[in-house]
Amino acid sequence: MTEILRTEGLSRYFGAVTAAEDINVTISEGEIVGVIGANGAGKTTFINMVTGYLPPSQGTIAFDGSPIKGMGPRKLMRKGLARSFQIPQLFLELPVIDNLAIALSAAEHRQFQMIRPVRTPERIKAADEILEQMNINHYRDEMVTAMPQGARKLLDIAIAMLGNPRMLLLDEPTSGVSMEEKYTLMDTVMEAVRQRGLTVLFVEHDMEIVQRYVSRILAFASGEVIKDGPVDEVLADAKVQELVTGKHHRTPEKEGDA
Amino acid sequence: MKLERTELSLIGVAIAIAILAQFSPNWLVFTLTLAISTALVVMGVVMLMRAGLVSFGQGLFYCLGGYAVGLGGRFLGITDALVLVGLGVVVTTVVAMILGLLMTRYREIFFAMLSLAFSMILYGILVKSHGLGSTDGFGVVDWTLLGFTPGDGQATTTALMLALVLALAIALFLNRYFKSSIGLACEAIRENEVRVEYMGISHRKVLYINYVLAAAVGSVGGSMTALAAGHVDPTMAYWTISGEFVFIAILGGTGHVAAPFIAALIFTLVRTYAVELAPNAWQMILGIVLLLIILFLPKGIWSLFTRKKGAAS
Amino acid sequence: MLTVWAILIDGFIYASWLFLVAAGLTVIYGVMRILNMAHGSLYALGAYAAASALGWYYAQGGDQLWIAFAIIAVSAILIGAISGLIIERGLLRLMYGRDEILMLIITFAVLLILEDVMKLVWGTTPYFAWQPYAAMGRFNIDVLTVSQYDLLVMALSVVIGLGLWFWLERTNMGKILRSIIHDREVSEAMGVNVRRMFTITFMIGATLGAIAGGVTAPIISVVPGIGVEVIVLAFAVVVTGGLGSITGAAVGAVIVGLARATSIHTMPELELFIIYAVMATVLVFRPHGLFGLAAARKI
Amino acid sequence: MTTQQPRLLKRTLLSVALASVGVMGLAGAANAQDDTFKVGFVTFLSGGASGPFGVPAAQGAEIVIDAINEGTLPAPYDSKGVNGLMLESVVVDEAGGPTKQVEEYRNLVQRQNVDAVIGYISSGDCLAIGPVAEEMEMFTIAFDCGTSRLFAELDDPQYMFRTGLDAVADNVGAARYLAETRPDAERIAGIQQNYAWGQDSWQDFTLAMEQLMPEAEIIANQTPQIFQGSYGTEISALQTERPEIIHSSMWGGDMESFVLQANARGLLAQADALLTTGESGLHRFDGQAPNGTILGGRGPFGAFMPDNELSEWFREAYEAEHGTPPSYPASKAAQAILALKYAADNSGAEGVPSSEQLAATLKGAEFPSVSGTVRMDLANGHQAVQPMYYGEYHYEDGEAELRNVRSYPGECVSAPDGYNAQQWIKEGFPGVDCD
Repeated sequence: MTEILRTEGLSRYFGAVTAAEDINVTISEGEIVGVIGANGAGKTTFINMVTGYLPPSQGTIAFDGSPIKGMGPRKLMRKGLARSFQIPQLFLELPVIDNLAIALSAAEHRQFQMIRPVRTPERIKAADEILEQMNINHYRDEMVTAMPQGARKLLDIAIAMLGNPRMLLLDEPTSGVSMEEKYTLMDTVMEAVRQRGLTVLFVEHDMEIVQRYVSRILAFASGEVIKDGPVDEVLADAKVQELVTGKHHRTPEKEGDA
Repeated sequence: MKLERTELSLIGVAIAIAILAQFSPNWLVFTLTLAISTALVVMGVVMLMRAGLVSFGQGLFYCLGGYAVGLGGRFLGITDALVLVGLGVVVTTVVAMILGLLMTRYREIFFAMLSLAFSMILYGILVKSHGLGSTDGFGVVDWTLLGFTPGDGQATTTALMLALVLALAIALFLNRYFKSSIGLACEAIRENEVRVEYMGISHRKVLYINYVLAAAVGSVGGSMTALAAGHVDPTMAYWTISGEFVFIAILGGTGHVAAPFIAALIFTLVRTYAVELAPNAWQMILGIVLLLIILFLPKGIWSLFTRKKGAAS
Repeated sequence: MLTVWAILIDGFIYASWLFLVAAGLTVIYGVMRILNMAHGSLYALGAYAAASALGWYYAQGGDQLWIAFAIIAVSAILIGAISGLIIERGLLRLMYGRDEILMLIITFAVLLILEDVMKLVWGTTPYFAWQPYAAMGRFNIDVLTVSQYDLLVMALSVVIGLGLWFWLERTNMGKILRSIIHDREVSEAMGVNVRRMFTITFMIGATLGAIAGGVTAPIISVVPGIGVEVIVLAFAVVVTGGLGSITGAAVGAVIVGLARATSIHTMPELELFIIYAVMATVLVFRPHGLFGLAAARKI
Repeated sequence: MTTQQPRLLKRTLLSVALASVGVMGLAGAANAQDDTFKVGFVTFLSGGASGPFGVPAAQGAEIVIDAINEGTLPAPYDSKGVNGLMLESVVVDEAGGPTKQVEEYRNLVQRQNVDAVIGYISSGDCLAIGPVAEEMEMFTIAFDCGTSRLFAELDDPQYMFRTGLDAVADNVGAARYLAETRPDAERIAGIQQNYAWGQDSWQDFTLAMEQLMPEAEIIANQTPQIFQGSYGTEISALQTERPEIIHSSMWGGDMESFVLQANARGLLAQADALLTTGESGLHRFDGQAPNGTILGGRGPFGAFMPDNELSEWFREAYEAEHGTPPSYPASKAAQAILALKYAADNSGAEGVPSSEQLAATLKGAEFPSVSGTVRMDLANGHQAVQPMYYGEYHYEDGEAELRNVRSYPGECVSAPDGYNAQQWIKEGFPGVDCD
């Protein structure tokens, strides 16, 4: 399998605070990797650095063999690196269809077109397809504000996938979603991912979800990767149990068990 | 190219106005010309508002357009109105392309204040230009239109026709622009810049293009005002004038390309009547009207003409 | 050398006046996120109230300086607090939660209304309450003279600045206000009566504006329109310093004051640009003003 | 908001808009009544110029208009009405800048159907209105604006008149007064509001000084912003230059504020102030200007009005109504109304005189006014020639008066036709007649 993402010595400091320290990770094409860790362990910082939102203090990042450090989200998206957000980043006051149409026009490099409407028949068709796949097609003409959290998460991920990425980073795709919905949501997402053959790295607190969908885990604590390996091996690790999962593979998390 | 309903209505209204103008008293024609010119500048404010930016300095471009007409006629000997308007657009575009590099870095109140600062700097330069009449300004030369010289009493109507044609062209363009990729990208930036970047769209570039276009549109408004009123002066760049444009933009709302025109006309009529009926309290009347609009029609007058679900709440 | 002294003295006198004018604006913005365009009208209201009260006092044959000062203080505080209360309770309260820019336009409407209200109440004839200013006397530095009234304004400005700092940093209410500034929703959830705090803040901000007008009244001829003239000035100072920061307003006032004095003494032709030039320059290098902080989006 | 409300509002708004356009259209078609003469009076009712200029002017005009309609003016204006017609005025606020004024002017002429327009304090407004008046062929009198460009830029005026002097006269007169009363002064400074009026005034004054007092040195000029109010820094800057004379064209509240501050700071003890519009503060300074401060009133207006029947009547009537003597803007407004009455009464028209008849009558006319006899001699009979007055402020026992008043005939302070004013001064006042 070919390597798609590699970080070496990646670190980030906020003043005296260390948010990420010496992260060395290599991910191969087609892998589905789970990222676990307590709050503040550096997971989101890691994603933010990889996707260009936060400049790293030290270290290097390579995507598809070429260095990408210093590139912003826009360039990285063009290279095939997309992400979703813990808090869905959507255009709340615009209809769902337009949220997708804008993404599609950007994917076509036609974001500066002034005369042609953004809602071309082709784009509407493509949007309808992904809405259907994500199972949120009934919100098509609603404002995003009318959507519940789970649907927003799906829309957020759908937008990320419209850029035809090769790798997708999902930041807590199930946070804020009720227990019952989580599996449906993840099933929908993972099905879409599989169809597109994407490499996925996702942050998740729920160990059952992690176990169910990933083949490999990165365990974060205090800004460092304390364990990297196959699911069973990582979850069995004493240090991971102590610092991340707790004894019963459960996180001391705010959502609890609905 | 197939025309959609809004476009047909816009063309229809323009033709109707052009016909009615032949039978209207001169003052109404003049007021209408000024209202249309004002609406063009307001259109620029609306373009920026759709991208989440509020300019308290759109008077800068209004004034540049006006002075281009004044100076072009006086020092370059240009008399053709279209060439003068074009000159304004060129000058304004150049200035906006330079300022835009800086302005697109700012948001919210800082954008508002910085745009105000640049407008006031132009005001200051013009006030200091004793040769251009300082605050008194100067008269615009008699102009022609494509070789036609408007005779006595025809100038007002000719100005209206020119304003109508230009405004119609701009309105048709903007109607499409607002629904285009870049138009929606502007709204997307207002909503969420982070997502826009993650979509692979440069928000700076989108804002930049939008800013320059808004400036050019504002310049046309300034040029038309100068051609109609026959006089330019630095007040055009003073911040209260820019404030008036924002006032009208909010009055109309950003929902539709026709909103600024309706708002500008209502604003002009309200002000004219207020000045006439209560010469000592017209500002108060304007203020109260504005408050009522904000209170009862938070999306502007245009929301009366739409029935979007939940839009009024 | 004389010019250097003159620049320093004039710069700081003007700066303290600017700070008085801008302080209320920045307090209201800091807590309430409202850029109050009607602040200039409150300044004018204070000036009119003080000038007409002083006029009445001197028409009665009064000649006590301290009573005159008491009259300025009482009339400005009364009119500032009352109009602040009316504007906040009667209007702004209905509009909370609207967009920042829309709030600005709302206060612009208030400005338009107040301009005419003042004209209806006080007419258009200038009010001229020169007595306290003249009575304070002056002292000389070579040919240069300094009005002792100006020094008093400077002292008042320092007192108000320190008072605001103490209020926000050292009192219980200041703590609550800072929590509101930091996160309105959270403090609301913790049981803070945000609305009451808003009323108090707006009244204090409005009163500060009125006081600035009140102490300026004896220096100038109070005419319609003086409010509009100070708004942009106050805005420029506050934006230069960083919106919502008291320290910022003070530093902004000093920078603008000194820059302006330097220009008037050395290049009077540039005076018209100087404030905008200072503001634009600061914003180019510090996009949120000297003491302003960028708010990051949560993702 | 319920759904009914917007629909109701929409309907109301639409009908209001339609109705108003309809009414306005009708109003445009309707003719004015035959037994009244309608005049538009444009003056500042809001903003900084309203208090010292705009409102007193409106009051002065109102008093004269009322007296005209009652027939209580002294001779030769003792007939009732103008040309037998009731005089009705429509007052419009001059605030808002030239573009808005052009719009209001058109409204006055075409919607309100006025028969004449009198107004304009701001020079910018005058310059913008001039060509429009000519285009619309409407008899128009500028009563106060002072720009010398008005008739320089208006080729062959037919309908535009000015019954006041231009600012050149103010400043040439000021220089003459200095040359006569303070011939030894060497260090001259100035402070002007930073806009056209201030710049023009200072330019004309310094040019005239070069001619009349070549020994004197112009050492500094401060240009504070209009309506700035506090002039502490400018006063310091002037003090460090140690002037003997300070020329200022500031007006209204700004002028009063400056005098108050400069006096309290001792600047006016170090130097004499010459205030070209100082007359409007004569009864307001309350001793806050030192005795000997030189005041001008833009001609024979306000306290400079010569004693004649008209001026005595006006002074009394104004004081009875408003409690203070009329200041110069009030007199100038009164003069413009009198000019209108003169033109109407002598037009020989039946009923409402046309603009052509009014213009033909006023052109080159000589008519009695509150300021003495006004000769419309310049700009081909469209611009008044009047003497310029300066005097010194004197305050004693609560009474203010003017002393050492000197007058300069019109030919002494105004450029003859065919001369650009600045050129005229630079060439050493060719054709000047000061006797």
